[in-house]
Amino acid sequence: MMIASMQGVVKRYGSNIVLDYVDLAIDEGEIIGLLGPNGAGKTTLIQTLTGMIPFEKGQVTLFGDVKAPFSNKNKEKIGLVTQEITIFEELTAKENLQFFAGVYGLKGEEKKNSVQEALEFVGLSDRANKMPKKFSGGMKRRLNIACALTHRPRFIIMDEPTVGIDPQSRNYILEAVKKLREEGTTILYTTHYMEEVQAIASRVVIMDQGQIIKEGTVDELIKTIQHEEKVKIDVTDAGQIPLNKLESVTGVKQVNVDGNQIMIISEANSGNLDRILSLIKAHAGVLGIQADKPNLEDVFLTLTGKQLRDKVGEE
Amino acid sequence: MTIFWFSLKRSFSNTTNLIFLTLFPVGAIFLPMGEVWPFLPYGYQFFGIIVLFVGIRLATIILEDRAKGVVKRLAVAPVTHFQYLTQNLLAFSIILILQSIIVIYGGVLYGHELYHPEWLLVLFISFSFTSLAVALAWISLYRSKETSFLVYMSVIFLIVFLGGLLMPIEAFPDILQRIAVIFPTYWLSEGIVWIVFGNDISEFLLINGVLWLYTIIFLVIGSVRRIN
Amino acid sequence: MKTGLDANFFINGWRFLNIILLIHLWIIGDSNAGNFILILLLLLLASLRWRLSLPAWSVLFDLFFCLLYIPYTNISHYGLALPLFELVLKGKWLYSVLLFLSSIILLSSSDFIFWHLLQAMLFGAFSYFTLKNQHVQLERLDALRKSEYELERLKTDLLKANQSTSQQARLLERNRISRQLHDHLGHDLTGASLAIQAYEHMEDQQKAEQLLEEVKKRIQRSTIHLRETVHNMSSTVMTGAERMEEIINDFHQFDTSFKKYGDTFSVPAYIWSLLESCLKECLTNTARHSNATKTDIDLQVTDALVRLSIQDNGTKQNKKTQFEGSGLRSLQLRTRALDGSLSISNEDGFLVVCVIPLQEGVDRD
Amino acid sequence: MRVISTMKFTFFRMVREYITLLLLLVVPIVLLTVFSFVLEGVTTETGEPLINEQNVIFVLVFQMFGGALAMAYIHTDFFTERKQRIYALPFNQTLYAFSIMVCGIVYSVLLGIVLMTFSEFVFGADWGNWLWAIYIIFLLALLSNIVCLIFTFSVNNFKIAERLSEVYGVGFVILAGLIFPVPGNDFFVFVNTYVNPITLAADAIYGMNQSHAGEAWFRSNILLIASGVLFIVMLILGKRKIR
Repeated sequence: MMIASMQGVVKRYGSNIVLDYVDLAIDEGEIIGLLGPNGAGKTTLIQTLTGMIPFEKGQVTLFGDVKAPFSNKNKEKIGLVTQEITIFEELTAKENLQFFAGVYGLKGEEKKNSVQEALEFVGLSDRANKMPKKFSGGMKRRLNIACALTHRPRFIIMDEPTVGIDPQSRNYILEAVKKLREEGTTILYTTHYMEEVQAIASRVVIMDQGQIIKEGTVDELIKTIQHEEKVKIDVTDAGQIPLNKLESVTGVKQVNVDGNQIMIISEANSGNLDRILSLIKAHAGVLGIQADKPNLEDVFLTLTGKQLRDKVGEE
Repeated sequence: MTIFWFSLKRSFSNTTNLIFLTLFPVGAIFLPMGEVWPFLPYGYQFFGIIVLFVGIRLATIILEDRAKGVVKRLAVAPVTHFQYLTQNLLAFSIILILQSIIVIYGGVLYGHELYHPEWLLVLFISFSFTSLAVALAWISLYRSKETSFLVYMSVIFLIVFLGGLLMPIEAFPDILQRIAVIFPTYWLSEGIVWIVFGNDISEFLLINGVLWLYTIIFLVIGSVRRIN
Repeated sequence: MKTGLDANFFINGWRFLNIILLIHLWIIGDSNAGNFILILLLLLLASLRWRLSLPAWSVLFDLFFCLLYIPYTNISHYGLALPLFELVLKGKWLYSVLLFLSSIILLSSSDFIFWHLLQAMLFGAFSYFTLKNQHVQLERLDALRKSEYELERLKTDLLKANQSTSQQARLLERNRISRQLHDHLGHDLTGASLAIQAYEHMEDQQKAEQLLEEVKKRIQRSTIHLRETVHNMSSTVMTGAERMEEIINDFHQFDTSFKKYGDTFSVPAYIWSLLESCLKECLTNTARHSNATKTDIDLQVTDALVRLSIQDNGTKQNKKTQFEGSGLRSLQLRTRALDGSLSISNEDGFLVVCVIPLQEGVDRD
Repeated sequence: MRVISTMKFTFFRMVREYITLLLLLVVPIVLLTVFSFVLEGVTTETGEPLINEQNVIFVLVFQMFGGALAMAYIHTDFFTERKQRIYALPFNQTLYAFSIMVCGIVYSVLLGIVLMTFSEFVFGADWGNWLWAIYIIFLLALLSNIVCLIFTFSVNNFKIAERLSEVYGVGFVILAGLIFPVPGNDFFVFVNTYVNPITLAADAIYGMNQSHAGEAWFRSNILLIASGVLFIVMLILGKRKIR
C-alpha cells in the first residue's frame, strides 16, 4: 500500500524555487534515506509532505487520501521527529510524553500504557520523572524520538535524529529504528551519516537543488556509480618506494603516502593490484593490504562533486 | 485540552514566573496610598504594569515553543494552530484573572478604599486580556526570548508613562495628552478615574469596549503561525 | 531563505500608513476619544486583511463604520479611502467608481479628500495589476518548466529510439565490414595460407618458387585491400576524447589540465556531443566571468558511467552570472534527459560535475 | 602583561552587545527625550527647571545596572564550559577577572558620559562641574560592578544572581521614591541620606552645584568607602571561586 506520495510538487519562497516538480512515492514498510547537501530542499520536502507549509503546485497524498491529505485523521498516523530537540525542558520526561499523547487524543489507560511503552522503547523508563534539563545530549535525542512514538504512528518522519550525539546513543537509536521497521512502520529518514543510511535504509533518495537526482537501493547506487578503487597498503619503509613508478602503472590515478601507509586510487576493474604489489615488494616489505569499498559518501561525491559531511562541522 | 493543562503547568514551573505570578500581585496590595494623586492606592494604580509584565512572561512560553520548534511538532499533530493558541491563551487568562481577583479581594480585606471593587475587577480583567494580546503580537516579531523580554520592558515603561499611569495625564503638554489616547494604558487609567469619580455606566462600558477592541486587533496581529 | 520583496508588503504598508494618517489627522484635529474608536475599528479590519484574505464584501464593514461616523467627524471621509482601496484591489471597478463618485458628490468634501481618495484608487489599481501580473508571470514560468520537463521525457524516449537505431546501424556496419573483409581479404589470405602449407611439402624447387611468388602476390593484394577498406571505413572527423582534447588545447586564456581514464571508445556519440557542449560552456564561462587561472578537467569512463568534472580555481563569483546567464541550466536538463545528473557548486572555485550512466549491454559488445 | 592584551577584546565584546547598547544607551535617550518633553517648563519649588534634577537622576539610575555586563562576562568566562579554556591560559586568572571588571566600569562610565553630554547639550540640563559629575558616575559604576560580582560569587545559580542584581537596581530606585513617594519616616530618610547609592550620588552632584562642597565630598566618600569595603568582600568571595 502507498503510504505517501508527492506528484509534481512545486514550492517557492519568493522567487526561489525550493522544490521543483518533485515526485516521490513511499510504500508501506519502506525505510527511505533522504540525502542531500545543505539547502537541497530536504526539510522543505518534509514540511510539504506533512502539510506544515503550503505549496504552489502539485499534489500530496497521504494514506491514499487525495482529497484531504492533511486531515486530523491522517495526521494521527504520522509521527515527526524534528531536527531540533523539540521537548519541554521544564516538564519531566514522562510529562513530555503525556503532553504529546494527549495532543494526539489518547486518553486514560491507553495513554498510560503508550507513554510507558514509548519510555521503554527508548530506554528512559528509569528516568521517567527526571527533568530533561539534566539529560545528556543523547538522552534528550531519545526523548525527542519517543515524543513522536506515543501515538504509534504508521509513518514516521525523522529529520536528522542523530545529529551531534555519542556513538552509544546513536546505536541505540538505530536499533530502535530497526525495531520499528520490524513492526512494519514506514520511515522517512534524513541524515548526513552515510553509514546510518547504509545500515538501515531500504531505499535511498538523493536530492540536490530542489530535485530528486537519484534513487535506488544502496547496492544499486553503489554499483552504478563505482568508478574507482581505493587500496591502502602498509609497508615497512615507504621512503624506499619509487612513487613515480607506481603512478605509471596502468589504471593508477593517484598515489598518496601517509607515514608508512600508501594509498592508491585506481580506475575500477583495472586489475593492477598484482603489478602494484610486485613493484612495492621489490623495494619494501608489505605488512597489510586493505581495500576500501566505495560507500554512499562516494556516490554522493561522484554525483555532485560536493561533500555531504561538511555540514556537520557547522553545527 | 491537553495543551491547556500543560500550559498552566509550565506557567507555574519556573521560579521567576512564580515570583511574578504570586509575589508581585500580593506586594501590590500593601503599597501605600498617594497624597493627591493617584486616586487609588499605588498598588492599584500600578497593577497595570504588573499585568503587562506577567502578560509577556506568559506569552514567552509560546515564543519558546516556536524557538525550540515545538510548533513544528504541533503542526504535524492533529490540532489546529487556532486550538493551540486558544488553549494557551485560555490558560494564561485564567492565571491573570485569578491574580486580579486576589488583588481586589485582598485590597478589600486589607481595608483600601476601592470605590467600586467589582467594576475595578472587570476593568483589570479587560486589561489583562489586552496585555496578553499585546504580548502575543510583540513576540510574533522576535526569535529570542531574552531580547523580546528586555526590549518589551523598555516599551512597557514608555507606554505606561505616556498612557498616564505613572503621572497624571493633565500634567502633560497638550500634544502628548492627545497622543496618550493611542496607548491601551490610557484607557486603563481612564477606567481607574471612572472607578473613583464616574457614575455614567455607559462611559465605563465604552472604556472596556475599547480595551477589548485592542485585544482583538492585537490577537489578529499576533495569531500568525511561524514555522521557521 | 531569500525572499524577494512581495507586492503584498507594499499593500499592507499602504493600509497601515493610512491608519497612521487617520491617527495623525485625529491628533491634530478634534482628538475626541469617541472618534478614536473609528480608527481602531478600521485598524482591526486592516490587520484582519493582513493576516487572512477577506472576501470583497467585507468592505461593507469599513463602509458601515465610516458612514456611522460621518455625522461626528470628518476623519471618516478620509477613512473611506480604505474601502475604496480594497474594492479596487479586488478588481471591483464599478463599485469603486460608484463609491468614489458618491462620496465626492454627496459629502461635498474638500479638494484634499478628493485627491486622497483618488490616490487610494490609483494605488489600488496599481496593486491589482501588479498582483495579477505576478501571478500570471509565475504561472507562465511554472508551465514553461513543466513543458520543459515533458519535453525532456519525450527526448529521453527519442534518445532511446535513437540509441537502438544507432545500435542497428552499428550492427549493419559491422556486417558490412565483415563481409568486405571476407570478400576481399578472406579469399586471398586463405589462398595464401593454403599455398604456404603446400610450399612446406613441396620438393620441386621451381614449383616452390612459383608458389611463393603466388603467396607474395596474394598477400600484397590483401594488404592493398586492407588499406583500402580501412581507409574507406575510418571517418575524417575527430570524435570523442580527441575532440575534447582539441577543444581544451584551443583554449589559451588559462592553464588547463586534462586527465582521462577508462575506455573512452565505449562512450556513444550522443553522449560525446553533450559532454562537448558542457565542456565548452564551462570553459567560456570561466573565461568570461571568473578570475580563475587554472582549470582541471577530469574525464572518467567506467563500465557503468561517464563522469566529467570541471573545476577551476577562481574565487567566489557572482552567483547571478553563473546560474542565470549561462547555458548550464539547459545542459542540466539535457543531462537529465539521459538519466544523468549535472551538479554545480561554487563553494571552492567553480565546479561542474556531469555524470551520465552507460546502459549495460546496449552500447558495448 | 598578557592580560592587558586581552582587554581590547573584552572591550570589543562589550561594545558589540547590541542589546546592552540598546538598553543602556538608546532607551535612556528615548526616556530622557520623553521626560524632557513632558516636563518642559515645570519647575521645582526653588525655581529650577525640574528636568535638571530628572536628567541627573536618570543617568545615575542607569549606572545602577552598569554591572550587569561584567557580571555576565565573568560568569561565561569563569563558570561555564569556557572556564577550562580560560584556566589553561598562561596568565593570571584573577588579574583577568579584574580586567573584565575594569572594562565593565570604563564602558559603563563612557555610556554615562555620552548620556550626560546628550542631556546637557540637547535638553540643557545643568551638570555643574563635569569632572565632579564623571567622578560620581564612576563611583556609582564601580559600586554597581562590585555588588554584581559579589552576587555572582556568592550565589551558585546565575539566574538568581542576575535577579538579585536587578533587585539591587530597582530596589534602590523604589526606595529613592522615584516611582512613587515613600513614607517620610525616619527609616526611609536615613536610608536615602546615608545608604541609597542613587540619592547619595544625586545629592553629591547637587551639593557641588549649589556649592556645598563639604556635603558633596561627604556623600561621595560614603560611596567610596562602601566600594572599598565591598571590594574586600568581593575579593574574599572571589578567591574561593577563582583560583
